[in-house]
Amino acid sequence: MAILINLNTRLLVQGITGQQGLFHTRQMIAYGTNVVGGITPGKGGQWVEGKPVFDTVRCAAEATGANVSVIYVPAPFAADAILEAIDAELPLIVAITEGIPVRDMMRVRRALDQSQSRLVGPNCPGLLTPGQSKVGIMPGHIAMPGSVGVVSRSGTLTYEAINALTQRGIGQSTCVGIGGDPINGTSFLDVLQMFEDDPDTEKVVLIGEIGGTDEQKAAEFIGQHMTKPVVAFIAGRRAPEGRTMGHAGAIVEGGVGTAAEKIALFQSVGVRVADTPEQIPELVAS
Amino acid sequence: MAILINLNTRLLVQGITGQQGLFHTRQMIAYGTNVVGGITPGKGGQWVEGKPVFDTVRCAAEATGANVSVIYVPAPFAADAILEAIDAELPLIVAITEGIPVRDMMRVRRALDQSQSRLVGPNCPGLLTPGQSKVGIMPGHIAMPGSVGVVSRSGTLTYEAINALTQRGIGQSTCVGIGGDPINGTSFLDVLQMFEDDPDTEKVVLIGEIGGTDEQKAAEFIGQHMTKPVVAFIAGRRAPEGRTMGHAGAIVEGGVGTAAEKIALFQSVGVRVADTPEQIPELVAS
Amino acid sequence: MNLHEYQAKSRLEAFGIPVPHGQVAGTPQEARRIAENLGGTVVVKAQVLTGGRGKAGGVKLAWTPAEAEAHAQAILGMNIKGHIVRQVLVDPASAIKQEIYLGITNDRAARKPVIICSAEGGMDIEEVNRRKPEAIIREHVDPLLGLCDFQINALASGIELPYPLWKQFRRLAQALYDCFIASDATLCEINPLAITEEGDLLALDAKMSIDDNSLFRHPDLAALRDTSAEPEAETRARAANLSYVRLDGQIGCLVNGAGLAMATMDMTSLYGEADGIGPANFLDIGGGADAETVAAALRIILTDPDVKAILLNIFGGITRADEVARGVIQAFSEFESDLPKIVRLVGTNEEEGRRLLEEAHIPNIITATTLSEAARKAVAAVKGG
Amino acid sequence: MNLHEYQAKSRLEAFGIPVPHGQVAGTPQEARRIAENLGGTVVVKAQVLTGGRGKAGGVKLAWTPAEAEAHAQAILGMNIKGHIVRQVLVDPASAIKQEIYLGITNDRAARKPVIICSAEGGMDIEEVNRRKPEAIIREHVDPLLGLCDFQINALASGIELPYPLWKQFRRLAQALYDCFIASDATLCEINPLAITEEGDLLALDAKMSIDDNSLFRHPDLAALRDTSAEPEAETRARAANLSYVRLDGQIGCLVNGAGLAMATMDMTSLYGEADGIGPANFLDIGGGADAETVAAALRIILTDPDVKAILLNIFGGITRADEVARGVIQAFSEFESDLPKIVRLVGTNEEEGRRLLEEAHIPNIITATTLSEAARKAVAAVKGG
Repeated sequence: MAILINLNTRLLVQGITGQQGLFHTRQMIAYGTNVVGGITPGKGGQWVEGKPVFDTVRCAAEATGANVSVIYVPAPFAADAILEAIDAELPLIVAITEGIPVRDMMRVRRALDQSQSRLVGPNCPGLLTPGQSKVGIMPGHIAMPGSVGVVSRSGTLTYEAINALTQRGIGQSTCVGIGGDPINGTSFLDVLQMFEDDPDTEKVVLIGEIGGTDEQKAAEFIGQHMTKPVVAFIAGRRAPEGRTMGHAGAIVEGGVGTAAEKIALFQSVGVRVADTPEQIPELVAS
Repeated sequence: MAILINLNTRLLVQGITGQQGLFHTRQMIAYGTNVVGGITPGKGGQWVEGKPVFDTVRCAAEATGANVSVIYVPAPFAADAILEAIDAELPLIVAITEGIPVRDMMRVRRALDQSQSRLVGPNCPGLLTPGQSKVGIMPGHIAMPGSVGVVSRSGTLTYEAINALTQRGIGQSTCVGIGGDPINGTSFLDVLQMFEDDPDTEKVVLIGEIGGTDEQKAAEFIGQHMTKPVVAFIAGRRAPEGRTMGHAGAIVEGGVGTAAEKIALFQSVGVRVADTPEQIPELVAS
Repeated sequence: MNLHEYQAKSRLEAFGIPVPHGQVAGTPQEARRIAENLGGTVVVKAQVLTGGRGKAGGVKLAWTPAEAEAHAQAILGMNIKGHIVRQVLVDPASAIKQEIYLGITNDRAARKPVIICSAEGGMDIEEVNRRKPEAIIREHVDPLLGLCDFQINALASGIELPYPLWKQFRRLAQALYDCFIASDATLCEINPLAITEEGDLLALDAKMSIDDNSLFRHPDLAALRDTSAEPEAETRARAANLSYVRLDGQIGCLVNGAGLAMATMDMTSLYGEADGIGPANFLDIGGGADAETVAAALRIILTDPDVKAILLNIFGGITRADEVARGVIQAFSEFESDLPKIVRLVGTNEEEGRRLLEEAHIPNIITATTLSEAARKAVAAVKGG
Repeated sequence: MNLHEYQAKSRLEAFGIPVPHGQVAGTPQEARRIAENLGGTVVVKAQVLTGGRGKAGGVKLAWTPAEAEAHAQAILGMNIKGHIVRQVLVDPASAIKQEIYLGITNDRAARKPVIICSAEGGMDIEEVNRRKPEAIIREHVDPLLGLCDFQINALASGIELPYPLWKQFRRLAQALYDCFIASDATLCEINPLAITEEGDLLALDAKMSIDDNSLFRHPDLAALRDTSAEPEAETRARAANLSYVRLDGQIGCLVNGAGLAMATMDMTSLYGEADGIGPANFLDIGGGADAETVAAALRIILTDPDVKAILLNIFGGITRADEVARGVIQAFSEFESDLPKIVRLVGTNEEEGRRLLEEAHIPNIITATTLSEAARKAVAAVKGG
């Protein structure tokens, strides 16, 4: 079962002939993901790694019966690529691209609201259901199948957490990177609900950051609706106030969204918060 | 009961201080419609015919508990007025204004699709539930309460039909002018469904025109879903092909939407079609 | 409102679409001078607001300035489907590899603009649609999102446009959409859109129609209207905000509302056809017309020599019967007319309207209560007159 | 990226918003000449990318050109919150009846732009929000529909703007929104927006911030960036597409990913705080960084004299560990450095990366497996060094 992706995932790669797209298509295939084709406008008819390339998502989806698309298209063209996947009515779209302008994402978000598609990302590492399917850029070998759901706003920090779990022999049901951008497709809340509903998930690890209010909403949801135990880690405890730390999402706005505030909220609803990434598996196991 | 408007209608008038707005506000009040206020940006705080004027629909709706708005605003500002009524979440909006540019109505239509509001019009005479409420510009004295629902794309031709019915002693449940513009809020189909569901309506009169495909869809719906008898009249039997006859809607496009085609379709689903407006009550009565 | 080819092309160019740099001539001599300035082969093209000018001989290739002059001579003054040619466009001729079609119009049923593309350019797109519908690629545009690049890619892929042209094509299609939206157009069509021997895209011919309802915000476009080709009565009707179409009968109709005006035409045809009598026009004075508008409408009807009777059918809603009566009185105080005037005045303020008309004592007024009665009386008046 | 007041005002003016016609001076003499040309009273305003310049004495009224020169003399070179004033704007002073606030920014939670208006202009809007929140009127804008006139009416009504100004205000607010969207701004603020004694609206001061991610499509805006006020290392970091913030510790951090970079800072602080040791910087090389980017990052860290140890923490996903290793080798082949280098390299292509580093024999490399281990070793290296 797991959530979002599994052995039934039939994946399209938008931007399959680009450097990143090609590299990670190989990685995903090597992991066992069922990549059924790719899209690069103007390169329709070519073949990459034994997979057909199409000019448009609609043609690709019709020809392959794909149900997920992953986007490696550069930022200036990424919003258009997401809109194309929405237009082709793909149920799940995973946008890896970072640096998409806010204005573009506001438009995408409105189009999304009127569609049946779910977007994960952008600016995210994608999804990994260990042993079944990998969509995005997470290094597959650090994960192992199990029953802990992982959800994170961060990219590499997610790997850190997954790696720490695996090192301690704790496997994962699905790992979800929701991305660090201020406007994205899927929130902590969405994923927590899915984990709560997923029979294969027993516990959840949530990796948050300073800035924004997503963690606060997640804490509220956990307090009211989650029956499964949640362990959290929040990055940016020592960040100086008012400076942007890389992520568009990771800015402390006038006292809203500090690490201390988020940690306190999580603890108030029974979530145990780790001090170091290595502490996460200890809390999960205990 | 009737449909759309009744004794519980609490009406706002957008453009209440304009010439048309003021004239018809008086007419509506005289008919007994419960006009609860009006909107003219910049004239908030004034009073018209004993009704308070507001700067914005949101303020007006909050202050008065209105559930319907009627729009008499000139064409250049009418789309904005409809968008404002949608934004204020009024369940029913009736736009009388004619001559709204198509591009404006395409935007309005998309906003409407994402809302819970129903728009009747634009370029329509409005609604009349005889003896209860009148919203728009229909002359009230030509109607009488009864059980025939009237729906029409035309303005004055609707009055013709209502008048003919009343002259023969046949009353109406509700009269609905959906307007003749190519992009409007409510279709024949919507109103037919409402009449079919309305216990106060026993028979339906539909007034169509040449051009477009709304009558064809109505005929299909009647054939499949209507149990109540329908009488139709189609204007433009003698219109020369390819010339626009006034209404943006009333153009015969390459054989699509001729009167002959529409009449044949109606007859094929058991709708009796009148040759003259005066014949309508005869067919209804028989 | 339709634009001439040269007007449409100049507007497309303002949005960044490449067009041939021709000029418009009103005389053969001007055409010659333009051809001399352009050098090389030119095309001389009739500027008329109707299709089929190619078949009518309104488009000619000229290898020399003298030939251009001769062609202009032949084309200027030509009558193409009732339109007199008063100007020709002299364009440089281009070496062409392929002709494609690209157009945007509104899809009424979908309530959205639709962009249409076909590898079969240079001919009527309706004809292509009949003959080879699979050659036509369509993309509906969300009017709030605008035309997306992926949709243009779908067009390019669908017509198998050579890949090196895609970037140019994207820019051009976006420009066409921008022009369509910014102009409140109901049609923006490039046909043919040429792929030149040099591998560039070039809009060889263009059509644009503008939404009449939008002209209040486009004074620049409104100023482009060419009234020289249309009947004077239609020009005057538009100026007075009337919807007027001349027909070939004898009964001058003045009605409020398009539906009622059509029904009025239908009724006069129905009762008159046995005697060859019918409506002389479609005339809708619109909603909320005032006395001045009604007077303007009557003036137009009264200047039509074929009119033998006037049928005034007003069902007041937003239009008030008393205002209409005032207009009628005003018009007949200017024009003496003995024509029979069948007047049917019902609805809002009808009593006041009828009272005003009675007090004005206009000659030969015949009143009617129902539409059928009015139509029958009008037919009878023409027969009797 | 923030614009200077004079840059923001010139951009607003391009969109049709009335602004005072002042000019920028880099010297007191220039300021005097501008004041002479303008005539009358002028305001001399420090151009710095930080707030609070009024309180710092960076804004002064001058009744004569000589006074303008003297004020410019005093203001130029001033240090306002770490920003050195290098330019002053000399604006004509206006007679003002009322000052209001009008701004647009993105509401993250609502995922929409929000336009904010207040009758209490001329002061910090956050301050107004604390003191008198009901004085602030907000309208969220649907990014697909754009700002509607009715929303502007709601603002005008909410702040009780005198009715004769509504039309002007609608035009101005629409222009501000157009500017916000066309500039990919994250903030467009006019504060104060003055109502002059003549009854006109005039943007006396303006702030604009541009979405850095959008600069690829705004070369004109990107060219406005003033790097004179920021540390050179930040300018260089941006040029290399790095996210870099200088801090006051001793451990130079080079990490891929903002979250991991923050966690790395947190860990070095956690283990080092007892000894006063912490991160010298936040540095995220981003996703998919290549060898050249890594080298550029190391060069920036190596030129910081406070750095006593380097912590390289890479968890490869889209960034490939072998590419990072190549960057490290490239940087240290240019700069000889004896500093301890704690290297943690895991994830995509980690074996290849480790192999490359080993073969390069860079001096003083300390490897680590976990983040905590790396952080502890870095702290130990600084203590020991």
